[in-house]
Amino acid sequence: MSVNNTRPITPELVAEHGLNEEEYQRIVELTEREPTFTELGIWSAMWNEHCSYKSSKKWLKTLPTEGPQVVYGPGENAGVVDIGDGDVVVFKMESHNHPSFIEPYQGAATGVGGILRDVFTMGARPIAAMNALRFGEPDHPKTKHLVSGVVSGVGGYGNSFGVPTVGGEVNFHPRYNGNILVNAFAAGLAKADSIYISKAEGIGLPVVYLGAKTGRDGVGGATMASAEFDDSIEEKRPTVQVGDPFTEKCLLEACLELMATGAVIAIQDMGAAGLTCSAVEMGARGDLGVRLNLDDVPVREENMTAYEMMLSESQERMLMVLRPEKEAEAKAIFVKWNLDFAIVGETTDDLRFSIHHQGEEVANLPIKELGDEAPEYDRPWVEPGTHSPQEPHVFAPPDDYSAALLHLIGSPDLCSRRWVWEQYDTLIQGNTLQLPGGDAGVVRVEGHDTKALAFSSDVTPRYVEADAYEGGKQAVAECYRNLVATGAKPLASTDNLNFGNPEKPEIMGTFVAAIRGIGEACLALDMPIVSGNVSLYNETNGEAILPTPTIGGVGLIDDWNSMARIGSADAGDVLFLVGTEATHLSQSIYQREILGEETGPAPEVDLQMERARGEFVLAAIRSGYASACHDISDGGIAIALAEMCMASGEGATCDLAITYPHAALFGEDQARYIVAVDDEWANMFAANSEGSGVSFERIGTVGGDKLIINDLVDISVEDLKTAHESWFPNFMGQQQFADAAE
Amino acid sequence: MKATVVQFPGCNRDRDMIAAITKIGGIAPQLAWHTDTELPESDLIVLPGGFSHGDYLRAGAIAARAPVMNAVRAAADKGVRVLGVCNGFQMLTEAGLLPGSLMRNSGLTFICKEVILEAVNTKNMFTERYNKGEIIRCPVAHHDGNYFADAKTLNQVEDNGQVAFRYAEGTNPNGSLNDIAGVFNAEGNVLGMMPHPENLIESAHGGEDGRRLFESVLGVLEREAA
Amino acid sequence: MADKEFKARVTVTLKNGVLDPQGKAIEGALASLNFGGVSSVRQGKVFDVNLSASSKKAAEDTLGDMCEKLLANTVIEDYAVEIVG
Amino acid sequence: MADKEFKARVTVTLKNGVLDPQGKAIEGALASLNFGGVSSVRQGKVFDVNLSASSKKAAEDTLGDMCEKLLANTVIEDYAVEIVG
Ligand SMILES: Nc1ncnc2c1ncn2[C@@H]1O[C@H](COP(=O)(O)OP(=O)(O)O)[C@@H](O)[C@H]1O
Ligand SMILES: [Mg+2]
Repeated sequence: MSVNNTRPITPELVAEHGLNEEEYQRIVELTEREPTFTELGIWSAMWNEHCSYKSSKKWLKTLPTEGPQVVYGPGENAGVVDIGDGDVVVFKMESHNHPSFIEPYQGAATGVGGILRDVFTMGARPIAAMNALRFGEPDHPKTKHLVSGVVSGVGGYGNSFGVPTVGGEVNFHPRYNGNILVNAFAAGLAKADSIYISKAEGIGLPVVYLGAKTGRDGVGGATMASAEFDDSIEEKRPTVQVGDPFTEKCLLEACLELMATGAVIAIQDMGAAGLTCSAVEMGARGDLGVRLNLDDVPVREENMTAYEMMLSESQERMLMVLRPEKEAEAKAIFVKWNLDFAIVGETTDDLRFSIHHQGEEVANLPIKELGDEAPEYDRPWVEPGTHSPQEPHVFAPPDDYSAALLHLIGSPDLCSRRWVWEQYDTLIQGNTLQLPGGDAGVVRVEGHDTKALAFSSDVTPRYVEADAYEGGKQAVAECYRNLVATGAKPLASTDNLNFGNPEKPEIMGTFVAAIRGIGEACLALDMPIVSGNVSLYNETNGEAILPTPTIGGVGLIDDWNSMARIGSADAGDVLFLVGTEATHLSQSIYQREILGEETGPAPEVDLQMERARGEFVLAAIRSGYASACHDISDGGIAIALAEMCMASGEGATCDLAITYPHAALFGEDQARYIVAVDDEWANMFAANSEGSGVSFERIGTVGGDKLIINDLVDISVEDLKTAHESWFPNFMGQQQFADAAE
Repeated sequence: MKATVVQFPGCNRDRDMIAAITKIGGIAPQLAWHTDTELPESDLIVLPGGFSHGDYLRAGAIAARAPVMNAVRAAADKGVRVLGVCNGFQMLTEAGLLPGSLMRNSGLTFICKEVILEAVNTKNMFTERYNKGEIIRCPVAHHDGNYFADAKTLNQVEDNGQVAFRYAEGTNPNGSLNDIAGVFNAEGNVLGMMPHPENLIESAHGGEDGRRLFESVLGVLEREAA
Repeated sequence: MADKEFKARVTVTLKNGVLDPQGKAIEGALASLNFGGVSSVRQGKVFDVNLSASSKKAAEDTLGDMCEKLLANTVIEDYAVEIVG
Repeated sequence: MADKEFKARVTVTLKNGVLDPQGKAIEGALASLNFGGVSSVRQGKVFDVNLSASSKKAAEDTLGDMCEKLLANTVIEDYAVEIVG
């Protein structure tokens, strides 16, 4: 079981470490000799896709990452954005896809744990979490088990840790049958003048290990996370990482206390390839060497080798460079919280990463090269093909519009996610202003009378599949819209780019085009990307997932008293459509659910129009005209109206301008909102819309107990609710029993 | 009037509780740590919600055996008011300060949502600002809130008027026997409840039904002090 | 006298009559997986404890004490102690 | 042949090396309750199952199957089946 450092380096061993021949040659060159076994492990950990971004770096560099609001962009543990009054919001999103497929509860739980750690490593107290989940088709034999495990894992960790989960996504599609996606987002609040980063400074300073003990958890995990799945996955199972949210909560409190003492020079959480990545990062960033003595690393298993300690992915651990004069004070804090605190090394001036174990130097590598000279690939890619537009008349209309709407509102992708989010603590911390179920989750800024932050996570993978460039734009645009719909000014975003095997030019082409779309949209909508994560090789038996670049957005509400909600419309309010009649049915939920097809182009996003309408809606909400607001996305205006009715418990009577009824009701044209306006303000609102040049239409009034749209739809709100609320519990009903033993 | 909030590692609604007491009572509560062997002089001791010690072994079990609990017990014996919410309720049953125990929710999952409560016994310093039989809103957020007591204990609890709150008919979220959401000890100075009144005390929370619980206990104590 | 190392297994089970939501749910799950013939399932806990004590008897006594004080909630649970090595 | 009733105990324990946060927390709690000499605690589950089967062997096979399919998470847990009555 334990492997000796003298294990000979064979071509097979190199390949097992996910390194190709060329990469290995480069390693020998940089090591200036054949690496030892431990060194090979270290190189492979630093150079795998997950840590090095070797396939994606070239393209990530093209994303807009700056703006006056951005304090720290990509490169740190999380992005940092100024929200005024000396406060900053710190956030990031990260995937835990492969581990969650293997062990859904622990995989999802440790995914949540990892992202929370990224946020509090920077000195921020986590205040909100989201989770973007994609599962295979509902009927696939594994789906229920995965949904059940992932949801309870997300909740199990976040609830115990004590962060409100205020949003997320759940989608089902056969292309995720063998490779689910679990993207976890966390945001924290900090003071602008007490942010901590990983760059070490000073020579001969103690390097301190904090938190939980090291076991053999996930040894080789980072390598696995970047490897394509095949049917032998069952055998390849490494030791699964088990999350301990209790220890993480103690670690949070201990770290924040520690930071307040001024003892911390640099700090870095141990994520993928734990000790290796964190130590190299601190040293390489600070132009320092690091010398570690593994005999001092707290371990929970016997006879751990240097290789295992360096690659272990045990959770709830941190590495820090400490001000030596503060050692006693710092240690006392960790003793109080019953966590490990051990000096395991020091910073040096030789730019070497030197590892000692049992009296032997088991690794001695150039630290800058480890950190910065990972191979960077310009992978071949082909421009994705496009689809020609399809006019509405090529799509069959439904026999019965009411029945179609009921069917859609109760379909797997559009039904209520209450079953999911009621398993998450959405209220803890006492600051939640908007729960899941609306457009964005909203949380008060503690210590401030009126400010709040809004959070949304979005992407429509079927659009990205149809047109990666437009789909990339759309993901950002929808996120922007969801924030705006609450009255938040979008501030910045994070991304989690989930794709298949980048060595396939078509996949790489999708990746490149999606990034181009995302970049353009972020620029146009002023939502710079401040952090993110790339997850490639999401394939099983050669079939890739739908390209899924998840966007997590954060917006600022100046005064939550004038915020809008999806369900705050009152009887008598006038309903306005901001935007124009829909015509785009290609790739719509209508097409998929009613016609059983997914064809044609994605809807186009006009970024100028998106911004103009968004700013108009935002101004209307902020000046108090809008009593309720909702963006129009999946399923079109009929779904959006139904969602508003269900949320407010009011009916509505609408008379839409209609050319093609099915397209008008279910078309998924972009940049559109529904705004409910108190009757008294309706004329004012209309005048303002005209003045600002934004297209709008007065479409109806709120009231009654039915949703009526022209002579097409006539359904009671009660029936809508029943259809909307029942799919998920019915689907999962049996599974609750099946996972009882866990 | 002096309130003390006891903190345990893994508690996470302590901050919510501190905020509620501060906002409603006008002054911040004193804080105690699980290893303390003595408590500051207090009129009200609060055991907050969360996952003390991760809720490992059994919810609240390890916390119930912390050194500070001896001081809590001594204070309760002297008649000091003790309020345990959620994890605090679990600790109080584990410590034997309240009857019964809290088992895994019947649906087996964690559940966070608003429920409807009936104020059952309102002749008590914790609940006197509610009307008997009044229906109030209150959020729950727990994994182990399924109240259980053997038949004899349950009868005693019912007969002595120790039921403080019940989940209103048809809204029992966790399978609790007799829809019990909160119970007093026989003397009436210790209250444990699963729902979180501290999370529904201001307009930002979308309602204030939880507020009167704090107003009751803090108000009564003020009067006594006067 | 020098202490010896013992390996013990402590089993904690719910008392008769105490509701067991997990056991009930497992019964349902087994039925839905087509395992017929199961009339009841009750879920409990085991603790594998390594401890040193002066004698087997002393180890057993200590373990009993641990159950009373922590490992079992004796209002609802029974326990059994066994030295296995 | 008529089926017989069996009482079985299924024990599910964490595999070696898998982190056991519960066991670790219990170790800490025992120490603070002044139980010295405890070097490790690992927590597992037991299921007391009453079932009918044609033979002891058949009962054991069914229980093994139940473990694989439901009672144990074989990625991180081992199980043992014992017929006790
Ligand atoms: N996994 C999840 N966790 C928490 N909330 C979720 C989750 N999935 C969906 N939701 C919530 O359900 C609501 C509907 O989701 P979705 O249809 O994706 O919203 P939108 O169309 O506005 O992007 C949103 O409020 C969202 O935050
Ligand atoms: Mg929306």
